[in-house]
Amino acid sequence: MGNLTKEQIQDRIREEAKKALATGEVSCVVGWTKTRFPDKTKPFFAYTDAECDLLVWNEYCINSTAKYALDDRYPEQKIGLITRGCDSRALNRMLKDNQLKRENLYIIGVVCDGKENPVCDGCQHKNPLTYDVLIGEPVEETINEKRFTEVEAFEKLSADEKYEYWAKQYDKCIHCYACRNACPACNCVECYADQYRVGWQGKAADREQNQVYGLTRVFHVGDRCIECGECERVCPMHLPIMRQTKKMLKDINDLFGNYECGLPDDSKPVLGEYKLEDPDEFM
Amino acid sequence: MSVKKDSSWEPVILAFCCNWCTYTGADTAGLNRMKYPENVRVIRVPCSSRVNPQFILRAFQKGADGVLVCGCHPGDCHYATGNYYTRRRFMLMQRLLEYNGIDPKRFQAKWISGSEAAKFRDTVIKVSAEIKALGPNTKFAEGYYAQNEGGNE
Amino acid sequence: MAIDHECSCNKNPLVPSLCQVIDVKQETGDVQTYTIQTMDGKKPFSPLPGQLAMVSLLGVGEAMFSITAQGEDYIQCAIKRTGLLTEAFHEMLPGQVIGVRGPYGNSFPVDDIKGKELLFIGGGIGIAPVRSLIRYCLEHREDFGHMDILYGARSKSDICFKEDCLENWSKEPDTNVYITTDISTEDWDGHVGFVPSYLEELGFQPEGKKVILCGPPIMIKLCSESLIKMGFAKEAVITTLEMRMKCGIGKCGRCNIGSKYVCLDGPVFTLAELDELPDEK
Amino acid sequence: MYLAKKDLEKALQTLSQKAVVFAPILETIEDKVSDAKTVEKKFMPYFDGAEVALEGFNTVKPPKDVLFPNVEKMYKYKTGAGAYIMELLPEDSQKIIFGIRPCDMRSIDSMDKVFLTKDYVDSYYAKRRENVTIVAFGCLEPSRTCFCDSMGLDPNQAPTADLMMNVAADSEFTICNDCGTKVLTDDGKYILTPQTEKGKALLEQLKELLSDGGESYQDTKCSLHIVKAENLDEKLSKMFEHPIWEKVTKGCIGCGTCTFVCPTCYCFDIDNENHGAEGCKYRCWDSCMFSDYTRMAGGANPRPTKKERLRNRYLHKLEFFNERYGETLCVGCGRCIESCPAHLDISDFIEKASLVEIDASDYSEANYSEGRM
Amino acid sequence: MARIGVFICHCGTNIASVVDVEKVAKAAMQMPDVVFATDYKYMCSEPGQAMIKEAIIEQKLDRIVIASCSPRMHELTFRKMLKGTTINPYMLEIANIREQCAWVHTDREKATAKAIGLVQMAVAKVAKNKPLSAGTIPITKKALVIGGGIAGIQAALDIADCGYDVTIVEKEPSIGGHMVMLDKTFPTMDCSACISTPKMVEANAHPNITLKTSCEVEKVSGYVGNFEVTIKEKAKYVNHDLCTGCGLCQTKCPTKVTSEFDQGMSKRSAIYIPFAQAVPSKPVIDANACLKLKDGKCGICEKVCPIGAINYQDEERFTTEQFGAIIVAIGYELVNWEEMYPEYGGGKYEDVITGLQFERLVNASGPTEGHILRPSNGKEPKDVVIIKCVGSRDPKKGKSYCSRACCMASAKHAHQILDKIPNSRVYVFYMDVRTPGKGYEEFYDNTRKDGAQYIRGRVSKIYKEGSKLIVKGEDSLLAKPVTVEADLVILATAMEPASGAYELAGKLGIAVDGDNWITEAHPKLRPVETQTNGIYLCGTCQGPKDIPDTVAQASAAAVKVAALFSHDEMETSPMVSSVDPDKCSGCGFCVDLCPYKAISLVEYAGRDNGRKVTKTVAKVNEGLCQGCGCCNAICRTGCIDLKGFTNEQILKEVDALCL
Repeated sequence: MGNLTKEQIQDRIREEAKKALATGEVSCVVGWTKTRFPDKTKPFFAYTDAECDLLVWNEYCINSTAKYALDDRYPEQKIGLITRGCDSRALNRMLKDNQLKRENLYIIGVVCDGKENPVCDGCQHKNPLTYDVLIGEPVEETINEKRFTEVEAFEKLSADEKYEYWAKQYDKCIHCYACRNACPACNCVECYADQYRVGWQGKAADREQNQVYGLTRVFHVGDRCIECGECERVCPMHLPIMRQTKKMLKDINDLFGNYECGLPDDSKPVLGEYKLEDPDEFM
Repeated sequence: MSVKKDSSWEPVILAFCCNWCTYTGADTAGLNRMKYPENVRVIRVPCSSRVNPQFILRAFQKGADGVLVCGCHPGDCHYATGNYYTRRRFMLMQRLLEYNGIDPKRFQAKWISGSEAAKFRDTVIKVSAEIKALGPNTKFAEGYYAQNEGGNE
Repeated sequence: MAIDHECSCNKNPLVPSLCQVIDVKQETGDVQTYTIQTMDGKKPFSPLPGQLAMVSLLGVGEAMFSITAQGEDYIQCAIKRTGLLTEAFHEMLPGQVIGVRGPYGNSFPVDDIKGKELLFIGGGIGIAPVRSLIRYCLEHREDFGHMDILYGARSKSDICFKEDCLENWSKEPDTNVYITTDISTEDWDGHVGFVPSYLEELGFQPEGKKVILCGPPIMIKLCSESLIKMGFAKEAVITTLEMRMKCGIGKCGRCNIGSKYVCLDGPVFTLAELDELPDEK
Repeated sequence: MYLAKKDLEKALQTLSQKAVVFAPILETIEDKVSDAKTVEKKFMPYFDGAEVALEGFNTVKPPKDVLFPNVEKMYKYKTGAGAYIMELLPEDSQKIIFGIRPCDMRSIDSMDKVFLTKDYVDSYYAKRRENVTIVAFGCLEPSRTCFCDSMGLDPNQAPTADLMMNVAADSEFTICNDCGTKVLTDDGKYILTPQTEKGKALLEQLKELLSDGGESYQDTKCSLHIVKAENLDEKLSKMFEHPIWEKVTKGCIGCGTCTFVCPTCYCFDIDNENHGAEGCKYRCWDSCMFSDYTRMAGGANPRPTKKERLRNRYLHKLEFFNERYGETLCVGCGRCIESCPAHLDISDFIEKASLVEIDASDYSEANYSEGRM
Repeated sequence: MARIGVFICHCGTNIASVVDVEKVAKAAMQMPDVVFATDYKYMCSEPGQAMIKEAIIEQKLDRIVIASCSPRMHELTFRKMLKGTTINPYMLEIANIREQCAWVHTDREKATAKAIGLVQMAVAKVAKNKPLSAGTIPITKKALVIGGGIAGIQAALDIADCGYDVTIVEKEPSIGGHMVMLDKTFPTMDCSACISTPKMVEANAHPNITLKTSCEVEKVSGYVGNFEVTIKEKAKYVNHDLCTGCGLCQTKCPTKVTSEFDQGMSKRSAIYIPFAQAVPSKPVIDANACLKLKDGKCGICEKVCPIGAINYQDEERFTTEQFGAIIVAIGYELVNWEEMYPEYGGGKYEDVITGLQFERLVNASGPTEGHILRPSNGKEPKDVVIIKCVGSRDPKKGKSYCSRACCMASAKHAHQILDKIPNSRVYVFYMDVRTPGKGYEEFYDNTRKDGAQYIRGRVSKIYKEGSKLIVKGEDSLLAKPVTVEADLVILATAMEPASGAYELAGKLGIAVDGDNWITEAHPKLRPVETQTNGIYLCGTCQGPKDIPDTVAQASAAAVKVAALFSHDEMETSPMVSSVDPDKCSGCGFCVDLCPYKAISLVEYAGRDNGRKVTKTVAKVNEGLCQGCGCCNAICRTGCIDLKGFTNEQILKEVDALCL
């Protein structure tokens, strides 16, 4: 965060947003604005200078801005995005998946100072990794020693305990697909779950369907998860969704070597490549 | 065939077998009149890499008691590299299922070549016995028949 | 809470009754007409012209179709192949058991148009609902004035209900039939051109005339413009709408345009009524 | 008539003998790997030892599924040889919804209108509705997102409930340790007022636990007071193409959260589940926020983006339903405001729509953001 | 809805003795969409097929299930049968109730239940089958042969003789490969050069053959019938269009370097024709040796060239050409024995040579004009040791496989030494003597009669004592150590794949085994095809072999190519993947995954939010796709689907089996 206060960052965000709009190349800047509740902000699209002055920066700016870039995959003008570390990893993920073109984005990076969001405690990359302009001094990256402790503890439970736990969780699920719609790794044009004719799954929300959806989701995003925690944050029923995804990430790390998504490297999703020397348990 | 829980219970085990190795191996087992339990049913796929993990979830959801995925040995894939992806996919799958309370024995993968008829038979015998010992899969299976009578709720 | 059972159908409106397809007729490459009867050989119900039936292919799905004709002991639906479900419908052969519920929707305002001259305009499969009304009018020929039928299809082979369109109707008293095709083919010596332009070419007089207009959205749009140019009042132009429907009884929510449900309040609307609705067609 | 708070459990037990009693119950899910256990308040069948929480905030999910379950089997069928269709109606068992809030009661009124009027009566809903008795509970402390009184409701009164239940006017309150909200002290009492024959019958069952007298507490006010134009529905009917839609729908992520937590959302989908030649047709909740909701067989979609979809949702709540049934479909329960992942706020929209000029060619958030928050 | 007919085969008593076929047929009638079910003694027989055809007409069937033997057995038979009916050949599924039911079970009741289950699965699948038709793709009737050794030459000649154009790409300046280096060929002892050089000349002269020497394959795209190959032509610095091959430059060149052709046993100039009979017989400049190219000095060749064919500015050139088929004939190399066997001196003793070096030594056009002389002192050796299996059959130090040709080559060498050097003694250390070929055993016998001493055992050490090489080994038959004082040691070194085989296989999208030998499609039945349609192989790139086998394989590969070229277009398998471009998000995951490089990202006019846009989506090249379905399982949207094994079909199969 360097030496900027929250207010200073907010001022810089407004300033940079106005600058971006002034170039005429950027149609709007996506950030956050206040709501009627002091502890909630909402995603906000500033099109004018006056609207730029409504952009805010505080510890409640928790919604990811990155996914909004997918609303218009073929924009006529650039889209400006205020991005924190997690947002920029999300953007990297989408750029790598050919979902966005870098030239369509104007990225205002902000070194994140942590939010009122439990997932931020384990954040390893508070610095934006991709940006056009950066606000704040990059801070030292941290390693989250506890990245998989919860998963490890859960693995130790008995099969029935595990099942019981998840069954109760999935009983709560209401099939709202907020986890999917918020996830930066979910970028299908039409989700498999919406293809009722093919019959991947039914539309009814019952435990089995929810389990199938939950596990399928893990498989679909597991090797692309940037660990932003949006899925869990948006879940209206408070399902511990990250606990599933992290299991896959942990196994990937254990089996195929260190793996983290959304970094600006050229690694491919784990399920899209192989090594001859991968462990083999199926002999 | 909705009778699932009485004493004569036989598990339903699905085996996804690649056309070039394991399906051939299963045919060879037939040619050699090897005997194995009836409860394993083979679904033929071109390559083990065709098997989408969602098929396995679906099988459990629809009441399968066990699922096997079989293909060529790594390096012998008819399509050169398919089974390397299979290997990654299903190692993760097995662990994820276990994490959700499903015994890893219920989902297994095995490399069985076209000439390994005996291995096919032995695998089927072993998996069948293991799943029989585990009993019916209740954890993922939908309760279609249970709910069917008496309308809703 | 005591519930006053005022259901118009006197039974569970969401459960279809078993019926069978007794005849399948290939109209065009992708349209088939099905003649439907109850299992004991009766008419499933007596629809008014323009009404809809929910046809259910058990185990596959159900969809709403306009009833294109009815007889003593049958109703007919014409189905165009557009997706997976209709593809499954197209595999039906006589003897196929299906579920049918209905009739749904309002109908063409038969009383309003009584005594009037009528201009029917249909395009493609859009002739299906119009046909039910044409047949009604022909059955009650003395109640209606002069009738003009304008129908357009892509080519000759795409003309639905060929017997009616190309032969029967033109033989009816005081009835003119105009057929046009979008493209010229060797087997077609009639008019070639799109319906809206043919309409302008024919130049009907608006006085005392009601128009029944059905077809693809773009055709409806262009024809409406032409009709208004020709001096027709919006109240005099009657058309039908299409939306995705599930329940058919105005409950499930999806077929609304504004506060109207197409399945219940429609599918028949006048242009004047449509003007009142949000532009979401 | 009043019921002492200490007798509440007995009352529920009594009622449970003749009916399934759905009451707001705290359900705890233990997490064996961390201390964080989750406590969820939801309407579920009462059982001995259940932790009933009448007071406190309303449930995350409304009790609408008692009448309109998430998944409801409609009929069984068999294809091919020996084809049949067999209607599956809900069982004829009595249910009581106990402790529903005025907003949720109003939402049931709306659902009654949908499912029981306008030519067709929905047999499934009707069957359930007949067998349900509703005991409403006047709110004590609304949550911060509650704005039912702005929508014309009274958080103290549910006039259409079979039985109205309020705390006594002379009640004393404490602050609950767990939820931090105002609750009745243990020696408090609930005033019961029957409003229908069903309600009277219920009181009859409880008569041994009841005592005469007592005034009911009627002073609860909503926490959120919003500006709402008198004739908002009419105004909105002229705003279909208004630029406001572009802006207010931008943040939406297109999930179904608002729909599924909404007490008045009643849209459903119909699908089938096959088992060989047999199968059943069921209906399940659907959301107009989903892209496949209106997508037609050929792929065309009259509501292609979230702008059209969210507009339809808001207008359905605030305009279309009024036009069709004469009342607003938003009851001001505030659930969607609390749950929305993108922190969209229908009350915020109501205010803005009430304030904007109908024929404005431009809409800027900046003009409407001050003086309201 | 579908109208399915189910036909249960008794297979005589093969199925019917264990499975109650009538009961299966009865049960099938209850399955969804089944309108007809029956059983019959032999479905594959003519009356059986006639019955099916009749039922198709009478019952208006639109798809059928046949419960019989394995689909691997008769699927094609029944598809062919359907060709003559109203049903598309792909509206068929086979329930395997013989190999996977009747033959492996004994309990009649359970086996019948399983058979019903299998039929149920097939019925569920077939209901979702779609008519498929094989597409056709045009064929470019021009073959590319990679490698100009005897395999490549033979294949090229055979194809060319069928009237098709062939291009041979050879990385060396001359074609000929290893065979022209050899002196004699076993067992007939014909002069190797005498039989191979005419072939080289013929190839050069053949109107249908284009030789591209000093060339390598850079890039391959496309698919059977339509390969697009980029060929890199290395800089030769000599304009071969002008050059007459007079050889003057070669004689005047002041720089001398080791000759590759003579296996390092002689020198050549920096501008050189690799060997006397080289084809083309025109020189190239070795840029690593040439003084002009290295330092800008010299330039003599340019001065002496009477027609100005020398061009020091010459550069690599890339050309792209279309080919319909490719034959891989890149041959072998000898293992680097020096590294593998330091105990044999690791290359520091001049008189320890490889068999190939011996070939040059004994060859009349070789460095010694055919006299067998010790490289160290030019004297005739008297005691010669031949060590076999140097690098072969030695998984610890070398390769695990047998190099096949060396037993005979060693026998030949022994024979040549005994023949050319009177009173010489030849000791052959061997592990086994393998002579499986016509006249081979007789040749070996004769060599022993000539006096070659065969000692069974490995040589453990070679060292020098004075001018002699002391060869220590063990006679494992007598179980006692053996020491031979030798003048010359010849190592029968193992063959290994040519360097670059792995990379080339990658470019071609074909497989190699663990040793980098190129893998044939089937070891028995498709020995000259690779797994990629339209790419064939022959000669030692597939595995060690001798000349007769190589030539036989070359002709076999040529026939495959000629068979392909005998059609103007070819049918493609319709069971390939296809993409629904409207659903595809263009993530490109499948592109990298495809082992056949059959998927690429293309532009597509689609819609986004109801607006027309140009999207990037995946597209399958149906000519390249082999139908493995690997891409299907990785596509999260499920928008790439394998025809004949669609997601919907497999899901239905799963559902049906779980009933």
